[in-house]
Amino acid sequence: MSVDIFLQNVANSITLGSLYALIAIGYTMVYGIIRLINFAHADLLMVAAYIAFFGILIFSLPWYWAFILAIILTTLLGVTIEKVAYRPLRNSPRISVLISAIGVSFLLQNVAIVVIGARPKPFPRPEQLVWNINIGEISFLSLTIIIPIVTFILLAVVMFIVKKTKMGIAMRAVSRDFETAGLMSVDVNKIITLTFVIGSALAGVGGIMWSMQYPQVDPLMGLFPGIKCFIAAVMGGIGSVPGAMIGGFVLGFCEIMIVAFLPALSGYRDAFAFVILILILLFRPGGILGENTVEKV
Amino acid sequence: MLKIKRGRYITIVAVLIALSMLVVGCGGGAADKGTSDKDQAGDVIKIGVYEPLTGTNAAGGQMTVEGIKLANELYPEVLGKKVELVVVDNKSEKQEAANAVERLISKEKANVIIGSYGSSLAMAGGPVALDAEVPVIGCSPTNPAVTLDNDYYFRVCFIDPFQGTVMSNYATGKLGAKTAAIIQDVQQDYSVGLSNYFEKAFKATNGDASIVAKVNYNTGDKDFSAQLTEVKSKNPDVIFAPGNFLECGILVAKARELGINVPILGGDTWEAEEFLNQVTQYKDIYFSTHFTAEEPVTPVSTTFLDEFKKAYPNKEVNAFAALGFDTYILALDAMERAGSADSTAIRDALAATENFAGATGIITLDENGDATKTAVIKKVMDGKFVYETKVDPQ
Amino acid sequence: MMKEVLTTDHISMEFGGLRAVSNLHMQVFPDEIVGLIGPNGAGKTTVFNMITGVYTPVEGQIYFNEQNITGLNPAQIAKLGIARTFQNIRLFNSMTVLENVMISKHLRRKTNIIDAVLGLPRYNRERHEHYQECMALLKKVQLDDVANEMATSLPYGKQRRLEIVRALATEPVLLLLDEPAAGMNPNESLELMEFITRIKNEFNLTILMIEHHMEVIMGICKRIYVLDYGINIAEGNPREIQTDQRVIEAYLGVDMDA
Amino acid sequence: MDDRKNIKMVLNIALLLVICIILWWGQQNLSAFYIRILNLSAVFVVLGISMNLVLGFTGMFSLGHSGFMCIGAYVAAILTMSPASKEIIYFMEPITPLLANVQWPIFPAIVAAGIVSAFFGFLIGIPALRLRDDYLAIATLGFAEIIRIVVTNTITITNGALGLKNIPSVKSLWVYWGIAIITVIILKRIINSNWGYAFKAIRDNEIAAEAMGISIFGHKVLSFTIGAFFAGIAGALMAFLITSVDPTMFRFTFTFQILLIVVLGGMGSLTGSVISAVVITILMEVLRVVEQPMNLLGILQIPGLPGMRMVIFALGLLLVILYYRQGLMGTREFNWDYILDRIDSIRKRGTST
Repeated sequence: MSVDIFLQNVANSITLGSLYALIAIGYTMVYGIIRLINFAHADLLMVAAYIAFFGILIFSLPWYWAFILAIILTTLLGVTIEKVAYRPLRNSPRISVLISAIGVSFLLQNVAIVVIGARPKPFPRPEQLVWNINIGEISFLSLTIIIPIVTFILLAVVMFIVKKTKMGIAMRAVSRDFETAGLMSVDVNKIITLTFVIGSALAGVGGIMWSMQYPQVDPLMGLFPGIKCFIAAVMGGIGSVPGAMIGGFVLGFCEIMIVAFLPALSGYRDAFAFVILILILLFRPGGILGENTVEKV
Repeated sequence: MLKIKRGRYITIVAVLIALSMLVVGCGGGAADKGTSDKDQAGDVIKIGVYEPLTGTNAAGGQMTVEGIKLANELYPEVLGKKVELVVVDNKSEKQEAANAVERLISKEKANVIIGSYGSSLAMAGGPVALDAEVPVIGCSPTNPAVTLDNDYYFRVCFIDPFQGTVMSNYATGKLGAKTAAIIQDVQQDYSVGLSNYFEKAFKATNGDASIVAKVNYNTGDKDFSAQLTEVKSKNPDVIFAPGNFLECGILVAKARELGINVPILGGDTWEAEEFLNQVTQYKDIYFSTHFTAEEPVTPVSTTFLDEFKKAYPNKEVNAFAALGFDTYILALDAMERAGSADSTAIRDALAATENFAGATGIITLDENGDATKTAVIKKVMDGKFVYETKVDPQ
Repeated sequence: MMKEVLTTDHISMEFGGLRAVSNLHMQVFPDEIVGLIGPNGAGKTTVFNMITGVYTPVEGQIYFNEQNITGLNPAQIAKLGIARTFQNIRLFNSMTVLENVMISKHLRRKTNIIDAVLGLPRYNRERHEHYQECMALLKKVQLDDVANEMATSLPYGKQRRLEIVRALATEPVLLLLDEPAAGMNPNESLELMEFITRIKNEFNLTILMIEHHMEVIMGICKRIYVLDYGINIAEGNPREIQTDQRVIEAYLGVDMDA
Repeated sequence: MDDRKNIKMVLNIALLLVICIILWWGQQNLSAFYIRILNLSAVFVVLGISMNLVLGFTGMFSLGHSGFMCIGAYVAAILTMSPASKEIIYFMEPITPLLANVQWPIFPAIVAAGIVSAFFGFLIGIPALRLRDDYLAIATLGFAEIIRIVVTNTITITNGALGLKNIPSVKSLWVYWGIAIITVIILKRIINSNWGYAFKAIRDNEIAAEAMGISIFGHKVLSFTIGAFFAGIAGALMAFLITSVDPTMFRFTFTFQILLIVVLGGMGSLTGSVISAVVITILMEVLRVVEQPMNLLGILQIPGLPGMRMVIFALGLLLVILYYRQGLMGTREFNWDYILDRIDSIRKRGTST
């Protein structure tokens, strides 16, 4: 494989990886706090994309306003979902919460189908953000640079909140154990809401970035990135924010490189992601960065 | 306390929504009853339509139904009876498709059935119709297996072997390609089948080494950069990438972004605005299809065009609408020729179809019930689908 | 000299570098009642968890009837004849009292699931035997009248008793009781003491029990081991323990009846 | 007590008889459409209760059901298709000579389908069942997708994306409901046996269960394998019902439909799953009217809303899980004792007054 082709693959990996990372951070935030695979997270991507879409095309807002609006509304939706569908089940078996999450995701998708229609729509890329870059034989979109930057900034912000602020400390307390956190006069509900605010906002950004990279929005668009990014989060060590970042990039690189080096196996690409997931779950449940805990009787 | 209240409130709202839906549903049910009582009297002829209106194939299904409805408005009567269209969604799922056909036959008592976009769906519906001996006319399922040993399945479109060969010949002849790369969706029978026929034909003319790369992706994938980079590294003269417009739109656009400027070829599924929207600013994108507005092949074509423009002023004329249109008028024509709405009679009439002038061209059904007819090749230019040439069956 | 039923040969357990139990050497002889006491967090339950195979000791071996059982899983150990109860009651909440006890017969089964599906006579016979045995057990402990109640519907005291019966149903040689008297008032725990001695004799069991209620321990235990911060600071008969300086220090400031 | 036993046996036989009569009547008088819907619901009954065994009774959140269905469907299809049609269908790459000429009758094929997918269930269970809750869920979901993708890519065996058609068609209510009823009986026996107790014990409290000598892992694998077995059988039935299969049928989203059945019916109740399987399958069809364009009393015209059905089901799932967690039946089962007690009490009241 020639050098520039390899570099091209690297560029591709960075694009894909940073997208995975961005969305995975949202997953890991929520999971870290309430130990729930938020299936609805994937559909928040879709919602954000549609809001931005309508904002730009129907209400002809400037793209930045549309994006901000999308992020805000997605955040609100995310918080509402938590209040309505997860909070009532806080003290019931985890299976119920998980089912509830699946139900929400199921609902969002189908409501979107009914209201907006199943046919995909082209996502308007603001040309201020998206242009082609050619370096010799290698060519990629400006997004290949923008998305990682956004991802890193958001990572930094989240890390700051979690590590430095009072909120963040409370968060980590809650993530250890609701009751004790409650006893330590931490308002668990408030913290969880905050978590969902951050998580959903990230989903909003993720959805917008995703649909700028792959400019097509449809009601089921969340399905695949959703699962892939959860895998990324698990790989990195679910609950660990930098872990999600790393997991995202690792998955991105693996997915690109397997096709690059073994084109014959390109049909198995998605299976490959799951294989990684299962291996990680079995042999290093804590993921790359997470710590493995012993269960006490 | 307050939270509990809120919880209650939400339940109530949700329940109300659900109830209202159900009520509406029943209302609709009542309305349906009304009509179905009427047809016991036998003064309507029912044409059942099963198409994917939701799910992965939604776009194709909806375009087809537009064409069918248009034809129905134009020709609402046959044998002096009113024609009633019964359209059911098959959700792009096989078991739903089978149910849908069974419903149309034994519940709605459809005399003839139209559908379905998506060969696998058609294959799910086919056997049901065969058992009940009700003829089905496919608009756009191009997989040869659909009509295979099923005497009650017909179609007004050409089939993949032909389509694949046509594109291969076009690539070699018109585009002077010596080498080609194939990018296929391993989960779509359509994509895999078409690639296969293209490959055969292309190798036949240009030698076994002429296919320089063959890479796969899965339905629902959004990132094709790796596959395309692989193809780029082999720099072929053309790329053949048949598949869903959903994936292909992004795929083709991405190819151009990656600086792959060789012609990219595809199949009839590309004729959808979803696809066009993705590739408006690019060129050298060719695909085979069933119909063109530029070259009305028959007088029917012109009527279809005018009527479509009238009915859907802000929509692009597309092949699937045209095919839908044709299936409907062919069904009516068959009934006229049979002189009755009896299913077996219609079936025989359909089997005997020769030189039937449809919007998409002259249709003659062979012993399999497949149409042998002209393929049209279109290309993307200045953000529009532009007629390139047409290829007659030899 | 009689052969010991249980020997923990200098076992230790760690959690993330923290030593919960270190170098405990403990012996239990046939039909003794041995007590294991110590302040909260002294690692008593950890010892039980090691004996029953929930944890594998980081050092040392555990012998049961001279068989090395270190590293076996709890199910295997239960089959060998060690049964236990839990500090925080762990009943099967969705099941009736009878069913809770029937579960314990599962490990003594001789038939397989195919027999069950086909409803072969040998399965039905076995099943009936188990039923009889369990009802008999429940009768012995005056729980037969509530056999078909939900386990969770029982009052606290009876739940404790049920947990013991469930353990007995596995036909154990050695019974480990983890704070059986927890949350009981003096005369309840008096009853309990009688109950324990009774079942001990009736099923000729050897019993190792963790308990905070000193009167219970001192009342029925032949020998006592005292743990403090995972270290065995004393062992001997009740009188020796009560007068042992280290024990008193360990418990200093801790209410003896806590 | 003993006469109560006899009464119950009589009642059970009577019930079976009644069912047989209904089936016989249905086979004679129902239209092909209703028969198809009933058969489909039988398939979902098998799916529902087998998933309930794993999810409801053993408390393992496995989302792998669609994968095992996929295996079952393909095994049954390949074993029963005629060599001739195999020739035609595998037009891209010929089928491996090993399978080219096999053609089994329906029932052995169904059993084989069950056994093969049980085998895979066993293989997958051994690693996967070390995991819990949502990790188990995502891992099993992963395995299901892997199965599907492998099936898509092993063209010489499965014909890949082109799928299989000309699978012998089975229409008789007897076959589908017969198998459904047998499945119910088998699972009911399992659940009322020691093994059933053991499963529930594991669900209720793993640590206690293990301390009582129940080997957790062994029983989990057992339950999972049984679940896979019946999922495979359901897959086979599905293949004979539709007479053509392809990998896209078995997306993990399909598992969610089964989950819907289990949850609405009540996790831990076979009766519930049976009822909700039938009801939901029928509703799927009945609610089509919601998607048809319709006019309310001729006043206002409502355009067709494709997708409305799924919205209703999604709402249903949410409402149940949020406000009525036990679902239709909770963990209760249909049993004669309850009914007989009722009758007795009524009689008593009758006599007392």
